[in-house]
Amino acid sequence: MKYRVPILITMIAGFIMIIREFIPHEPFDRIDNWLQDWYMVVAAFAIVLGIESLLHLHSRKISFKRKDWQYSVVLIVSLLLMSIAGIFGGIEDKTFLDMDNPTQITELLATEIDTIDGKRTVAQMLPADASAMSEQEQGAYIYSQLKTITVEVEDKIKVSTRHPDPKRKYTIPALYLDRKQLSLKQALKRQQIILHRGGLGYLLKFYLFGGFQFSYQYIYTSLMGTMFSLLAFFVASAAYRAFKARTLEATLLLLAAFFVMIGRVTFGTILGNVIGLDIPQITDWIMNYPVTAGQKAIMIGIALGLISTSLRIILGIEKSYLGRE
Amino acid sequence: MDMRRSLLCLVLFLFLLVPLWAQEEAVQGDEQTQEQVQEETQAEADSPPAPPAMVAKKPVLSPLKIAVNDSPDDNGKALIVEWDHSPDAIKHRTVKTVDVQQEVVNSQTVNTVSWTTDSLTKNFRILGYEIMRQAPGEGEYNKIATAFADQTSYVDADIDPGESAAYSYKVVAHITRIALYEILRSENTQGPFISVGMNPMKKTRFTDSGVEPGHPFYYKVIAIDKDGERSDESLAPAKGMSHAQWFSMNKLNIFIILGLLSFFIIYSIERAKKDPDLYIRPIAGLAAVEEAIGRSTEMGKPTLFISGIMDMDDVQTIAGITILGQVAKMCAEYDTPILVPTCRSVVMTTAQEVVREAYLKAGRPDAFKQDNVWYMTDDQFGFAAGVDGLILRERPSAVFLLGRFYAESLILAETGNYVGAIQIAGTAEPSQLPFFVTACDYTLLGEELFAASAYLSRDPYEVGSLKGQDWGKLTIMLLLCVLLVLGILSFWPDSFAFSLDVIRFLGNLFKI
Amino acid sequence: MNLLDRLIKLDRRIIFLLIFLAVGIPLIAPIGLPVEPSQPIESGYDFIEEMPPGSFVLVSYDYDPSARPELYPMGLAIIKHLMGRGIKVVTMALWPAGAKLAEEALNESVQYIKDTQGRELEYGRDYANLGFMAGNQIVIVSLGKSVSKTFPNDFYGTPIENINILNGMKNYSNIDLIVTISAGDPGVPYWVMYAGDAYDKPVIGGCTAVSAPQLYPYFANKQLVSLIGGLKGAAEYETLIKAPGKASKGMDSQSIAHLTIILLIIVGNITFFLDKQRLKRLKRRMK
Amino acid sequence: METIGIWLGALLTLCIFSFLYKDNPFYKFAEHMFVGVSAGYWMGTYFHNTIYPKLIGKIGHFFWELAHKNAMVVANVNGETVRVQGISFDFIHTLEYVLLIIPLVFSVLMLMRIFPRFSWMSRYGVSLMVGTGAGLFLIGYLKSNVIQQVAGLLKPVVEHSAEYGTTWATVGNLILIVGTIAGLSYFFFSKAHKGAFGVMTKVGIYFLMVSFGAAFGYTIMARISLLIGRLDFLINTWLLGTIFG
Repeated sequence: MKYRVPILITMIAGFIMIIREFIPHEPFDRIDNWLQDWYMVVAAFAIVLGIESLLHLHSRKISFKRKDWQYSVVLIVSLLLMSIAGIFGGIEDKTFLDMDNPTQITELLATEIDTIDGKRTVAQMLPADASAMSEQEQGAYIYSQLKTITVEVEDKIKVSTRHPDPKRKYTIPALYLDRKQLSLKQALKRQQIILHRGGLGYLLKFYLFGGFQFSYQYIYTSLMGTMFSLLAFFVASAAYRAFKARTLEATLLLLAAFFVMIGRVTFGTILGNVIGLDIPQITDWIMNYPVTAGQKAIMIGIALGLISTSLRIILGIEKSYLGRE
Repeated sequence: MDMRRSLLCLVLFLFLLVPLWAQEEAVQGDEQTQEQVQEETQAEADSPPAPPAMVAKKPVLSPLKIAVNDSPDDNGKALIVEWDHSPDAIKHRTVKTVDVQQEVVNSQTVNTVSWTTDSLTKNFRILGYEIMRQAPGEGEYNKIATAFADQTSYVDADIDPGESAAYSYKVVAHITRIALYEILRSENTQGPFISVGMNPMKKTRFTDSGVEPGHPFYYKVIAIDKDGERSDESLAPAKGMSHAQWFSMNKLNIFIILGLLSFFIIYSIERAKKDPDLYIRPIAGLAAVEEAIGRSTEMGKPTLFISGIMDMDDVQTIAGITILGQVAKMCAEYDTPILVPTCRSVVMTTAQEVVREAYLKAGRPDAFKQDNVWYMTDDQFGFAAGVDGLILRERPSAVFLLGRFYAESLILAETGNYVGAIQIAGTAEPSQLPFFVTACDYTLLGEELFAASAYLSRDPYEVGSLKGQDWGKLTIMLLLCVLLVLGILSFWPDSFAFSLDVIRFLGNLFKI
Repeated sequence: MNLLDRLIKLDRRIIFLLIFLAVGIPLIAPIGLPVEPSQPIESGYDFIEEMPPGSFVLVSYDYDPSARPELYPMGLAIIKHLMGRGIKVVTMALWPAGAKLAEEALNESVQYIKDTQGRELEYGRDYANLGFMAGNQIVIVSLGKSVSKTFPNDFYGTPIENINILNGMKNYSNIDLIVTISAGDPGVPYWVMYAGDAYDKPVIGGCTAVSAPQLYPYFANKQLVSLIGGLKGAAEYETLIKAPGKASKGMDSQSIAHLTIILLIIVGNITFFLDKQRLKRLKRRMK
Repeated sequence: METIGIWLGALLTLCIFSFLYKDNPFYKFAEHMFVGVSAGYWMGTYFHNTIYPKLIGKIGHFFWELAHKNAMVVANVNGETVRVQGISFDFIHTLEYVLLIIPLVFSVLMLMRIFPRFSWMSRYGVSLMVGTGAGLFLIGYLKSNVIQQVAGLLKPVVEHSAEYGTTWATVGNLILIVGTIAGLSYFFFSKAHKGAFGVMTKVGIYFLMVSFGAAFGYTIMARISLLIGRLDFLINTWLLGTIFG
């Protein structure tokens, strides 16, 4: 139960993934999607364990006041804020419209809503004397009518098209339509437009989503981009240290890097014109032939190693991932 | 026990081959039925069409010959409908009002042919013109040029100036009534037929991907003219049936190569069990593992192990985890703490299990600290930032980077180098190897990562599978040697014409 | 401690400072070095030049903001080129953050076309953004079956049936070219494997300069129509479409930074040899 | 709000850059913040991109479809009005829903790890991942890294290249084949790298080194452009945009 069953699961999953490559027949044509969906769900659930581990580690650091515990507070706070904002605020792009804001009302009035008989604008749902109303009043009206105005929206249902008469079976590529009555609020929400007029729930969602967007856009992206850009410095320091002609291998490493570096920038073209060599073309040739040869050898070797490891896993020989040899 | 495993493979192999034959029979049967239907359609077409009703405009004619074929290797999800053009599709008509004028352009005498096409454009669309000429002394009209649909004149410069008046011209218009073809489908011969698609006039092939395998479908193709008038729908339909295949024939070569490689590996494993003392060449990085951990112990510093940044579905992560088991065991024996921050939660749970087992095997389960194996973040650079901070603060004296790495490889390796740790790295991600090679003390290049656990454990199964890999490499190398010889022979194409054919043949074997 | 010793034990922070200056200074004061298009980029340009107006091109944004500086300019240049030729552009993303970048590039290109050609392009008629879909290679495969089933809604949540341009684009059979701009997995290899090879569609790959050598075999094997690597590729493309942008500007910084690293390597090797000579001398003296 | 964001982004950028000088409180702050924010981000992403659409949403959809099981749908087929029963649960369709139980069970087992007594249950989920991944990688790498790469070599050696000319292209092709053979020989594990074979492996390692060097040189470009992006943000967006605006 503790080892046999997991090995069996591995074997079955692996075999299915291999044979489905050769079997176009259903259900094998979609079973790979199923399996991948399943394990992605399992892996996604597992992040709970990860977060738990992180919280556990850092909360202990804080409670024992270990060195640098203050930074653990930063970590835990940013983790909690970001995950709450992400889960409850949602990560899809949304439009929040404040009903008390005149410019946003204008924006909303121009919004088209898809209904079964074509498109309608929000403006068409206002009462006849709406033109006399101020924008704030229009907003108040729309907001008060949010739940009472219903619109018909298209809702696609997956239908297996069996005709009532079993002898006449249609298979029609187009899907059938269902008309669904929705309140305006729901209809707009489908288009990721969220209207609010100070309600607590909306405000919460607004700030959570806004907070998520803000931290994603300014904090997360900046940190990620900067961390990535550190490589520019590290590449230079690694090059200075390692590219020395100590041995023949190191010299080849150095020369190839040198040539390609020159060939990759404008400077190479200029230098080439001076000494009468087409340096970018030489670089291209090096990349095309000797470099490709090395790459191919590595790629083929990797694939063979990977295939044999995969095979050992699928046949149940390799059990190290279960902690067994 | 393990002989049985290989037998199982063999049986599965054979099991897959069985439907292969069955399928071929099915395809043959299918072709017969299609031919029959085509004959029926043909018979219908040969009989004279009903006399047209007394209307000003003649009805549009449908395409007569329709063929429906199964499209291969798609699980019977599509049928290909092909047809010959409707008799109305392309017609030739001689333009009546043709005017020829003799002119002198740039001191050269030319004939300018111009025409008007009022009567033609009413029901038809013009595709283009053909200009024909009868020169003096020639008995018949010869085609001399083609013109676009919007052209109304042509300048003929290839004439004898003295006899320019003796040339006569004819202009033939290529016209069509058809604007579209519509493809109709039904599940029985009587209908109702529903539209499954439209084709522009020039395309006479349509792939219908809305069918189900194993059911007969009947197709009609009707022509529609530019006024929207549809051709006769009463012609007999063409029948077609798609089949869901149980084996993709176009992947047979992949299947055979996979079988061959699997055979090499499984056979070598079986051999290794009988003769466990197989030679493995030294791998520098792995010989240094013990030294690195020993140094950590001397300096009283921890060892850091990172198994890449991908999840457990990645085979490289598994290779890294396998080595982690052996490294952790050594650490337990040397009584050196091992730190394993992970980038994925599932990797964390697995690594905890593996390290715990390793401590258990080393006889020191009490020394295992679960908190030393922890999750950091799923984010590539967040992880790099965290590990960098960790390296700077903990100053490990041995760093292992084994698994799949991307751009963060150099960030980690340079920081490790900065604190003076012995670094043993390995990845099968080709783009990151250069960075490990320049920044680390030892690097396991590509395949060596997968060989590492065999090298460390000397387990006959693993060593055997290494041998199987070598067989695979040898086969490829021999193939390339043959290619090399053939390539050199092809320098003399006159004497060794066969060499190019052989290369082409080999290339086709590897075509996907 | 003399100069040689100092160079041998060069503090890496000095290297960092040099790189910082080499990149930063040209950004403030551009130099304007010339750019010469190379063959892999020209072949992509020529391919698009030969496409008839009205063709459909799928552009997949498979990267996130971390690779933006390197990859954004090339996507922009290609979309400008496609739109300028009257080709219909549909973008999508296999990376979550890609859809937003695609939107930005589309808007910028529309503005560019308006400024240069005076044509107003309309969303839904001339271009569309399908947004992000999770599933990596599975998305690529299922696009071959049906675009509308893979992407039921576009980036803005509009059902796909309501977007004009997508009614003419059912699956790969209506797509004339695939452009993928990727910073890793899922990216160019997946598109080549699952769309290029499986459906026989021409693919143009844009990638970071790092992955370019690794992806080069795909170009050599003609599995890619064109391989545009990094900022230089983008700068070359910008030169070809005669719309110099950020990439061309960045190339100045590139050249200077490269020169700095080259000089560093040369200095490193000279010190290495001098040090070796000195060691030999010392040994001789010891004897 | 945008100005605050830019300031925040710029300050965090500087915090990370300060790491290049040495470890310091600013870097520690940014680092811990980064780990926290990114872990939270991924949690949200996993929930909205995987757990919801692939499990919870599907279960919800199942009940919705169940409710519409008997609904009649009216459709217009080629001018003929057809009434069709709403949703029919045919075999595959039903199976798809029934099988949702698998990820559900595996996920619950995965979470059992929280209880040390049942922590072994998490192996089930791990083995599902491992098995699926192994099968997928096996086929994928076989196709793209073995068959495709070998197929790329199997072409006539004499090549008339417009770029390099026939001679250089042909020489290149020969080098390509020889280099691949030599490179592969380096990865031989069961034979000692001695004698003639040793020479071959030596040549192989030279090819690998050239390829690494070239890849390194090629990469520098990309890394510099990342720095350009960051400095561009600092100079143009932050300094010029907000301070000297």
